[in-house]
Amino acid sequence: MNLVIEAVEPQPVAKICGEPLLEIPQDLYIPPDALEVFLDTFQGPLDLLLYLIRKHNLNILDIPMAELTQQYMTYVEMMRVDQLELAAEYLLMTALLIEIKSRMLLPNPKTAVEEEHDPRAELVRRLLEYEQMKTAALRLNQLPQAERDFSIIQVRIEQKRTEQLPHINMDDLRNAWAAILTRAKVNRHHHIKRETLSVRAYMSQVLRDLRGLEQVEFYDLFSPLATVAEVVVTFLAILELAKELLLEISQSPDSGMIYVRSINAA
Amino acid sequence: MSVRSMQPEYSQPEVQDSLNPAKTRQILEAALLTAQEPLPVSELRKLFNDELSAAVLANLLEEVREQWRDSGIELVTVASGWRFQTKAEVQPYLERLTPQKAPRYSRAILETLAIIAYRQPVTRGDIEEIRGVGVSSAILKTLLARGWIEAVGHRNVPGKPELFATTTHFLDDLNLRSIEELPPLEEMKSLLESGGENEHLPLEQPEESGH
Amino acid sequence: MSVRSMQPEYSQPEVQDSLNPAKTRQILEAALLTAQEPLPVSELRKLFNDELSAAVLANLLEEVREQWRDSGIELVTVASGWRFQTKAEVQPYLERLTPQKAPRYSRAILETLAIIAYRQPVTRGDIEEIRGVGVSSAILKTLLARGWIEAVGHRNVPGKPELFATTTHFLDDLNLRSIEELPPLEEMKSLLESGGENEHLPLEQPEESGH
Repeated sequence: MNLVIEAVEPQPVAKICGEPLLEIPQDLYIPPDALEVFLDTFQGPLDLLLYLIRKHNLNILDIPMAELTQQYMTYVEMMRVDQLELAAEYLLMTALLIEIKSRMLLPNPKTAVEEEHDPRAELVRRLLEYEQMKTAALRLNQLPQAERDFSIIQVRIEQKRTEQLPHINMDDLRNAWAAILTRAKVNRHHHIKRETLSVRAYMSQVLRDLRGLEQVEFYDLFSPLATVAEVVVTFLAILELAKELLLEISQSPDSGMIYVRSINAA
Repeated sequence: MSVRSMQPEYSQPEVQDSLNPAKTRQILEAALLTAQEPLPVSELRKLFNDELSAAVLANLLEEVREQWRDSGIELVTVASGWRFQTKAEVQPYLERLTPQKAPRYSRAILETLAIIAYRQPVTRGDIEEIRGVGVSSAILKTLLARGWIEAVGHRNVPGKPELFATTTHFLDDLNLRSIEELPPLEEMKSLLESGGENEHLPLEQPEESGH
Repeated sequence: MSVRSMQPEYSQPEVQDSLNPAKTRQILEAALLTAQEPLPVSELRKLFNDELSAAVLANLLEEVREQWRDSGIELVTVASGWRFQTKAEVQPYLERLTPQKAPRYSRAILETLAIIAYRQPVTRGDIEEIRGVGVSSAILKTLLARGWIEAVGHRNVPGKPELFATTTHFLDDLNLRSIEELPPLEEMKSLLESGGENEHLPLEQPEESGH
């Protein structure tokens, strides 16, 4: 029921507030004032048992059960104040160990079924699994970790977003036009003239050509590279523009030259 | 598995304080690239336990700035200190990673545009006549600003109203080679008159003689 | 109603798409330096309107990585993509600027994390079963808040306990590309015949059996 100084291994078991703890609970007994240390050092009964087995080559079979139970009960009592759950877990472990011990002590009936059911097997499996995870946790903690071991770079994006303009496609125009037509059909008084689009486009083009000029000679409005169809459409566009009073066509009485003049230039 | 073997943590490299200029620049650079806020020189000096003077740091910062000159990121000084930021030239590319929902034009704008496209050249009065409602200046301004329409002349009537037409830029933006590539009006009329929405009807529909 | 095939939507005119390799690297670099999260190649391709193949980008990324080799920062691949981060060697200096240190996790948290990582998906009960002690809500909350674990479902048993798994963010934060890159689980030494097999311990131990 005492703490024993380990002479063989002078390395500290754990550090408490920077002070090395050289003493280990060799017989599972933890004195009251070391309770906190005990709770800090071990994660639970599995951890403690694992420690005892690995550290002291303790055979599960050879754990002194009566003494152990008594000692466990003592600190279970102490833990009950604010570590009730943990106390229960240690208690459970004690019960388990006692159960194993007692089963091992019973005469072995030597049946096949019993052989497969070594009472220690389940505890050993749990201890090994826990030990494996405990080791894995250690390895995990050794991996480089963001913020602790390196920082992630994020440079500021300075500019505000460029404003995005709406996109449209032909369908949008088609639908818009269809909507206008539908309304026009309802209001019969709106008559929409039928004309080939190319004439309208050429009308705009002729106006552009005239922009800023006093007047242009009629023939100059026709591109020398124009196809017959283009010449016809251009001609129609000029006539349409004249009809809509958008330009004036005049002929010089002297030369017979025909001039085209944009109205707004006047 | 002893208890104490749980203690060691990932071993951090020791800070060794004999730094050559290259290493110093590296640390400065790393600090500026990871900082959330601009870092004043006083703060940057802490990186080196205040062992480097402000003047030395200023020189090093200039060197860092120089080194980054040919990249998409630049080191700048703002009121509260030094920081890295993107250059304007990479901005359009970076925006592709966070696409915005495309804004849409109102029906009024689309109809106005359709009328100008199909009936050009037209005055504002023409558009109002066809749409049956007034056309706000804002609508025309939007289309003018976008470079999709332009004034190509004036009609010789009182007030000399401007005549609007679509531009080459408009054709480019719609991937059209010429205005004739817009859906022809006749077809739409026939569709409308054949009962409206049935888009699968063949083209040989009753005449549009009514119009 | 398709008179002719609809043209593709118009593409942003601001970006001029004939890029030389140097400019391409600059854009890649700027995107990676400014990104909030690691960028997968699929995302990086968007920078160039998907005009560069994944293979071409992989080459460019390798070049960028190479260019930064001698600096305080490095380009790495993690689970969710590529990112720049500082090298471990400069971290001690950067810590001088930040008063609060990154969290160091307790054994209880680390063991819980390890069990979730290696045994996922697991319930709180599974974790308690393995550790042999209760798992406090605070432990799970810490890991959830860090974004390292998440609830991925419920086990179909009474009480429908939540099932926890690790996240991509966890892999990212540990510089891992996949869960398979975690350190492999170690085979533990047998416990039952410990006297005979434990070669690390001196032979004069058996005394303890006298208890």
